[in-house]
Amino acid sequence: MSTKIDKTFIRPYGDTMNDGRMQISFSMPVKADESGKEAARQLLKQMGLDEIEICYIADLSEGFAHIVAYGNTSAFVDLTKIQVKTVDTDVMTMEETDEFVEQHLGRKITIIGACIESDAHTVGIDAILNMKGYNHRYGLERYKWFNTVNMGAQVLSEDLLAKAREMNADAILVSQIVTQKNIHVKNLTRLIEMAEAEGLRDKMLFICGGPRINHDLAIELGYDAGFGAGSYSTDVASFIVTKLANK
Amino acid sequence: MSTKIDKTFIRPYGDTMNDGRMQISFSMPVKADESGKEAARQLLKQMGLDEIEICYIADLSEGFAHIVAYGNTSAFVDLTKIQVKTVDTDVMTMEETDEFVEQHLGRKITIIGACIESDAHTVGIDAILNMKGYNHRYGLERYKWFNTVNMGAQVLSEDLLAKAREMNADAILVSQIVTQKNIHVKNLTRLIEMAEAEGLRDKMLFICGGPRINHDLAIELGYDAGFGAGSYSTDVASFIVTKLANK
Amino acid sequence: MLHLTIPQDKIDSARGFAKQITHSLEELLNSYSSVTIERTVLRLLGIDGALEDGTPIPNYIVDQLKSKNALDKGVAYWISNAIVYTGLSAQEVANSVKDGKLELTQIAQQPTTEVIKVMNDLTQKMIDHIKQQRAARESYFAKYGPRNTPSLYVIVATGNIYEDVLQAKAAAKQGADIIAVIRSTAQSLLDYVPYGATTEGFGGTFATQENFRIMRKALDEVGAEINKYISLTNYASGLCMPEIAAMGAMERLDLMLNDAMYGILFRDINPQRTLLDQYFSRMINAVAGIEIQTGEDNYLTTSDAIEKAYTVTASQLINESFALLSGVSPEKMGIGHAFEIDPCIENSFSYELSHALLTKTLFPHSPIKYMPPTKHVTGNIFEAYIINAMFNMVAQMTGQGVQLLGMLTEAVHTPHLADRALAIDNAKYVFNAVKDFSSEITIDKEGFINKRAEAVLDEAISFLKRVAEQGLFNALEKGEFANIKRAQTSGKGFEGVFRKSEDYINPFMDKIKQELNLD
Amino acid sequence: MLHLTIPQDKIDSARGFAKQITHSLEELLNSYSSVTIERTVLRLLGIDGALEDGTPIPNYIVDQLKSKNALDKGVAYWISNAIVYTGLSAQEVANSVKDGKLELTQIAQQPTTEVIKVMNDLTQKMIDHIKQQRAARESYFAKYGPRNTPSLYVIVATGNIYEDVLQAKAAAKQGADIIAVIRSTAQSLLDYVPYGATTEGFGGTFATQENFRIMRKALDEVGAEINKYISLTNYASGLCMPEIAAMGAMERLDLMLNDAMYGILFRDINPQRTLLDQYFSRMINAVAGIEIQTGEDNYLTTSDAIEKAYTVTASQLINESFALLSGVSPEKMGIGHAFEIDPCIENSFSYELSHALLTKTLFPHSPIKYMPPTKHVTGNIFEAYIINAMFNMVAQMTGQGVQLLGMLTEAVHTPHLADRALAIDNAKYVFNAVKDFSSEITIDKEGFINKRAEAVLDEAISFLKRVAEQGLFNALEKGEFANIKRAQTSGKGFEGVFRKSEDYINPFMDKIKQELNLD
Ligand code: B12
Ligand code: B12
Ligand SMILES: Cc1ncc(COP(=O)(O)O)c(C=O)c1O
Ligand SMILES: Cc1ncc(COP(=O)(O)O)c(C=O)c1O
Repeated sequence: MSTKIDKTFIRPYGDTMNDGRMQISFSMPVKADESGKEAARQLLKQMGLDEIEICYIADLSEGFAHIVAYGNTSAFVDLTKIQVKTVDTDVMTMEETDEFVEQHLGRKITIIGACIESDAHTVGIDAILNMKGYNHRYGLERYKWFNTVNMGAQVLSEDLLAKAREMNADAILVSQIVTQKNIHVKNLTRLIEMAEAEGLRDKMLFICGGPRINHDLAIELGYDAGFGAGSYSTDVASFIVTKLANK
Repeated sequence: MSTKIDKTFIRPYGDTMNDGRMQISFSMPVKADESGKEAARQLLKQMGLDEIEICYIADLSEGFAHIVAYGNTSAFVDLTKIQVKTVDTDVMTMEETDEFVEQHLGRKITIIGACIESDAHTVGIDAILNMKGYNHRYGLERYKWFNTVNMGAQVLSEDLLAKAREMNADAILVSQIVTQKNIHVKNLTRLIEMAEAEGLRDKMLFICGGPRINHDLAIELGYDAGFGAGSYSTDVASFIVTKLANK
Repeated sequence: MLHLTIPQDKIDSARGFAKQITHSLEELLNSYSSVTIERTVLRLLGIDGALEDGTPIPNYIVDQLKSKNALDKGVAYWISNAIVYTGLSAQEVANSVKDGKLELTQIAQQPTTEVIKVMNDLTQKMIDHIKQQRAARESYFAKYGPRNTPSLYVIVATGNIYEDVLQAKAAAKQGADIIAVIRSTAQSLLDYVPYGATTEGFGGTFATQENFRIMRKALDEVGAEINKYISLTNYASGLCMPEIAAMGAMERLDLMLNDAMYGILFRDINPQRTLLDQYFSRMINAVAGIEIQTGEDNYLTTSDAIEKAYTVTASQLINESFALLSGVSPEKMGIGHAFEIDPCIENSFSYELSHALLTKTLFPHSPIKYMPPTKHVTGNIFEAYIINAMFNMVAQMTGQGVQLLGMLTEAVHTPHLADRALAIDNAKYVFNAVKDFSSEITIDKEGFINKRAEAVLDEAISFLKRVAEQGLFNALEKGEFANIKRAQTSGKGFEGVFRKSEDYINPFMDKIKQELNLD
Repeated sequence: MLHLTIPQDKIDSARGFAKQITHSLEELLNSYSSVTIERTVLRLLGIDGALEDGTPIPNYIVDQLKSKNALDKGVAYWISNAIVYTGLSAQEVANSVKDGKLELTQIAQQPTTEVIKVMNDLTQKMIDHIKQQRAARESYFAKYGPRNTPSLYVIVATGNIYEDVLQAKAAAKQGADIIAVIRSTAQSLLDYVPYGATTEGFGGTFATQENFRIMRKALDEVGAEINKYISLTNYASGLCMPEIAAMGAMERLDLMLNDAMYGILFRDINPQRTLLDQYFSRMINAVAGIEIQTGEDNYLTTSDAIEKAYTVTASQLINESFALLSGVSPEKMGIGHAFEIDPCIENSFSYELSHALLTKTLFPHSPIKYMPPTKHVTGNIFEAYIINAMFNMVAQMTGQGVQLLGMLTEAVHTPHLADRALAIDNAKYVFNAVKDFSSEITIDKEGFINKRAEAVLDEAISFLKRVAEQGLFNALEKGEFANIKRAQTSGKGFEGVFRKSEDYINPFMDKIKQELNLD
């Protein structure tokens, strides 16, 4: 590249460093004509975009139009100031994890997983828990030193906590896939508040996951860790055993 | 729709009135990980977006990542304040136009077309001028009461103006397709300045066209009219004869 | 011509096992009824409305009769008896019950012939209304021309019926043939149908009769504007299957998602309850001329689409066989299938084509319902858009009947206005581009596509055979289906199943059977 | 197997007329040379550099010799004579000329054998270098494995060679097989090759030898990182055709856009000049093992792709015939074609498939160069993305050699970083999804696809026949090609064409002809 990147001043890159070029698509209650294009242009201008090009406008009928545009943003970010919390335990294979538990904990650990409250999407949590696993990583059920219970879909927080208490769980794994109207935040908050009220919060690890979950959000909600899209059983297993060993 | 649209306060519409939802895609010199997502989020936040969802991030290598995101803008537009200049002559068919010329002008009118300066894209101007026309509208060459000359590609402004003077043209049609680095603005400005210097500007209509041209821009650049993507011969022919008749 | 070469005896054998499976349930289907079936009868008699707390009147009445151990005669008798006694209309009787002014089981037994007459008149009246709706649909199609094949099917799912209307109208104008109002999630599990227009839902809009009416009206209006009949669909599924079917029949819905086994497997609804409910709901759909659609896609969103392809085939054959029992004609069976193979798989297109062709081969008269890629769709909206193009291509090439358009934002949110328009544009472009392509090509008999289809059928046959041998309930109990274990007497709604008494009457079932020439 | 059934005699007859057209030009090709050819000889002798004002030294020398009426002997003689006389190297001689210290025509005639020896040595040296580059390419392919089919070809076009490098490296890592550095617009019309690294261009980056070198180095580096040989291409086209070919040969470019007629028709370059230049440039490409690519897409970006399909076929056959005259082997002829049918056309996919198969049928050994949809691409980037998917599908199904990836932003801007990545992802997904699809299907001989291909060939045959009968120059003059009239003695660069004298020498052409076993 012709110039070295200045990490304190970063903009989108179209074909020249920091040109700020972005593609935007949206619909609006405007006519699919010059006036609609102008409305779109003004909106984008307000958002700090420049060199705005409305490259497509189509009538969606019922008074709406679909717009595709390009523009250059004047916003920028300072990469040196970006801080994100991420799970930073080393990832071990299933065999390594089992060995780790044997050596450092010397007892089977108990994991309870569930897709809680209104959410019925089990594919994600199953990918983490089921024998079969996901993308060539076996699920926690296959770990010799893990005692894994998968409670399935739409499990009420109270039922999950009751089970956890009954089985003296080491870690609770919660999945939340649906995010409409921030329902995942509501559900996850409900669980953690109940756990606190019942004095269970500090007795076990609380871990959540789902396509719109990240570690940052999980911490913010009071969980020990969060795992997003593309997580594997190995990631979460390594985290659990490392944390338990350090306790 | 559940609510009547308030034209003074319009936002993008995802699936609820004025939810402000937009899709954005861009690349940036960031890692395709949580830190990259966070950088993207901060950038979008600066642009006034809320409820930001980074739904895709992919490594483009060489230190770049591609990001697709959704977010809600707080910007809005007042549709009642939008003013755009548009060509407002009624559109006539070829036959009607010919008849109009016969009746109102009583003489053949002369049109000279060209794709000027560095631009070699003739398909657009040909669509307007050639016999064959475009999308079932014949080009101006087929109009009985028009005397049409198509000078082709990469015509220098000086040559175009010389021809116009020689033929005593009624209208000049200029095409500009390439817009990189605003070259079209530069070329169109050059032509109109030369025409003024030579005293030709008010002797004939100056009309421009191209995918990124609109009437507003044309007026701003000192032209009589501008025609954008999807224009037809009928649009421009009607404009020319109406203007000439009103002169 | 694109077609598979599959030995007919294999097809016959698969179908034979499916028939064996469903026909062994005839005793159940004839001897039992359910609370939903009775609520349906109430609705068909013309009873609607809800209590202050939202409990629908049909639920209130059925629950009351049940608590009096009077349900096994069937609600029709009690209502008709009350009508004869009071001289009120069915709705008035129901309102009186609701208001505590009338107790059905306390009313003296009226002369049987009079009761039967009232019952038959009301039945005939409703059947006439339903047939009138059917005729109306047919005359719309006659006037505007038949539905496109594949039809463009899009969903609206805002939760607010009025917002749904806006989006449905826009979609219709953009070219959609069928509008589906996606239900608020887990409506399957509600043992009642909510009442009235609704403006809040979760991931969808409640299926209510008023919502049906509002949308039907809007689509008829837009249809008149654009000279096209816009079909409407919803879900006759879950604990209220036949009730929703009845509402659809009354309000002229045109298609209904109506799977025989979905509730059992994917909603843990009691197997007997589900089978009884689907039996009656499908009869209603049949007499109303409503196209049913089955839900085989569900097998593939939870399991691997290649490995479990045979479960789709097996389910299709079972669904078909059940549908025949209810008098649904093959032309009205929208057998389900889905394009859910991992796009990273080599030759994924050939696999999909093979599976889609197998469905078409097995159900040549079916307006096959083809579900879009969803599971492997990621937040890369551009990638999603081209995978949807491949899906559209397979549909046009294999002559699928109803194309449930994939959304480029599948992994992000329920469809936005522009997403839907882009989906329609995608399908229109692809359908047109490959319009007659399949009529020009032939598939190698010894090639992968043909062999693959045959292999899937083979697997389905051995699966169906195993199920037929042990019986459907035992197979369900052992987790043969989708690896999910379901016991005959557990699951939601089992308490709503009851054995009919000797003098049980369901005048609608009787009448419809007659209409459809069943048994 | 997907293949057409076309009578072989039709194919032979088409090829026969093309041969007739090109072979009638042998007198021209043997008796004339051009200023570019001479500048090429200077470059091959090892002369490079530019004057203060940017005029390249090769231009300066040729212009000087021309002004002295000394060019018809060929530059090689004058330079070799000066070397013998001065004892300097070729570059030193050239520098002296530039500095006005030496006047080539003023130098006394040196002993012929010595002059010839110097000339032959320099020639051999350069040919050795070029063959070494060829061997290097071959050993890279041997080491890393052959190029993919279809190859993924993407362009970089920032105007700045360093920014191009960044984007080319990223593209290579994303999966591109071939990088094209698009030239600054209308470089075709420059009668010189700019000198040195350039950082400003218009719609592309100037083709200069230094830019070639910079990009080659970057791609070799990235190739070593990812264990893959990344091919590089540029345009040997316009007024400097053979010079650019020579630069490419020296700097190990791997492919060259190199059309026999493009300059004449689409750049109004004099026909004789163009044909002479392409003749020599293709010889250089041939000896360097560089794959040439032809530019038939240009016929379709200006005219209707269905109506004018036959012009593509005709041009392909003429290009092939000219290429054979220059010793290019069929495996190195990237015959051009384009996916440019209006997407609104019914069965557009079948049309495209038919045309693409026709090209493949006519040129079974060619690594066919397949150009993407451009003309009908609008600002709807989503639509563009799926049309590109269809294009990718046709390519994989018909076994095209080099896939010039379509960009979703084709109607908006020259490709951005993410656009290119999405284009690569698109191709990878589609190629993999339909990997072996075409091996399983057969086309109906009597169907539209086969008939359409035959019809296009028929039209091409009658067109070629007409051209053969009147001769190429007459046909050009009458506007037979692309409706554009070109006279034999007008057009740009005609002044640069000259008749060779009796004692004219071009040692490179002689040597290459020998190498390639020509005449
Ligand atoms: C399959 C599916 C279904 C199936 C679910 C079957 C099942 N048994 O799970 C069925 C058909 C039942 C279904 C129903 C519905 N669905 Co759904 N569904 C999907 C779909 C297509 C795929 C989800 C999936 O399986 N992904 C694959 C898995 C492997 O990925 P994952 O879940 O992200 O899991 C990974 C990570 O997130 C992480 N992870 C997840 N959980 C956990 C937990 C822990 C502890 C850890 C460590 C990691 C972890 O690890 C996993 C592996 O890497 C998505 C769209 C999509 N393409 O994403 C819509 C989607 C999620 N569904 C949606 C909706 C709206 C619904 C319904 C409400 C529709 C309706 N009105 O009926 C219902 C709701 C049901 C309910 N109550 O929850 C929306 C959600 C919108 C939103 N953002 O809120 C989506 C996005 C589709 C859409 N565009 O509308 N759905
Ligand atoms: C065909 C084409 C070419 C052909 C042109 C052949 C020819 N004889 O015209 C060739 C191959 C030669 C070519 C070359 C180049 N092209 Co070009 N080309 C295109 C392409 C694919 C289509 C343009 C087209 O014909 N559209 C169809 C016509 C009918 O539409 P239209 O031009 O918009 O015209 C309509 C209206 O705008 C209006 N109109 C237009 N003119 C006028 C005039 C008047 C008076 C009126 C009333 C109306 C009017 O009416 C017409 C009918 O509705 C576009 C991409 C695209 N899909 O748009 C790229 C594109 C325009 N080209 C581009 C580039 C960069 C180039 C080159 C610089 C590439 C290079 N490095 O060599 C060269 C430049 C040549 C030059 N000096 O101008 C870029 C421009 C980027 C930008 N925004 O600036 C584009 C967008 C492609 C891209 N993404 O990179 N190109
Ligand atoms: C057959 C069938 N019924 C119903 C539904 C959804 O409704 P619910 O969430 O109410 O079960 C689906 C969802 O895909 C289905 O396939
Ligand atoms: C054969 C050929 N040469 C050259 C070019 C472009 O180069 P220029 O603008 O310098 O003519 C093209 C463009 O498409 C082409 O097809």
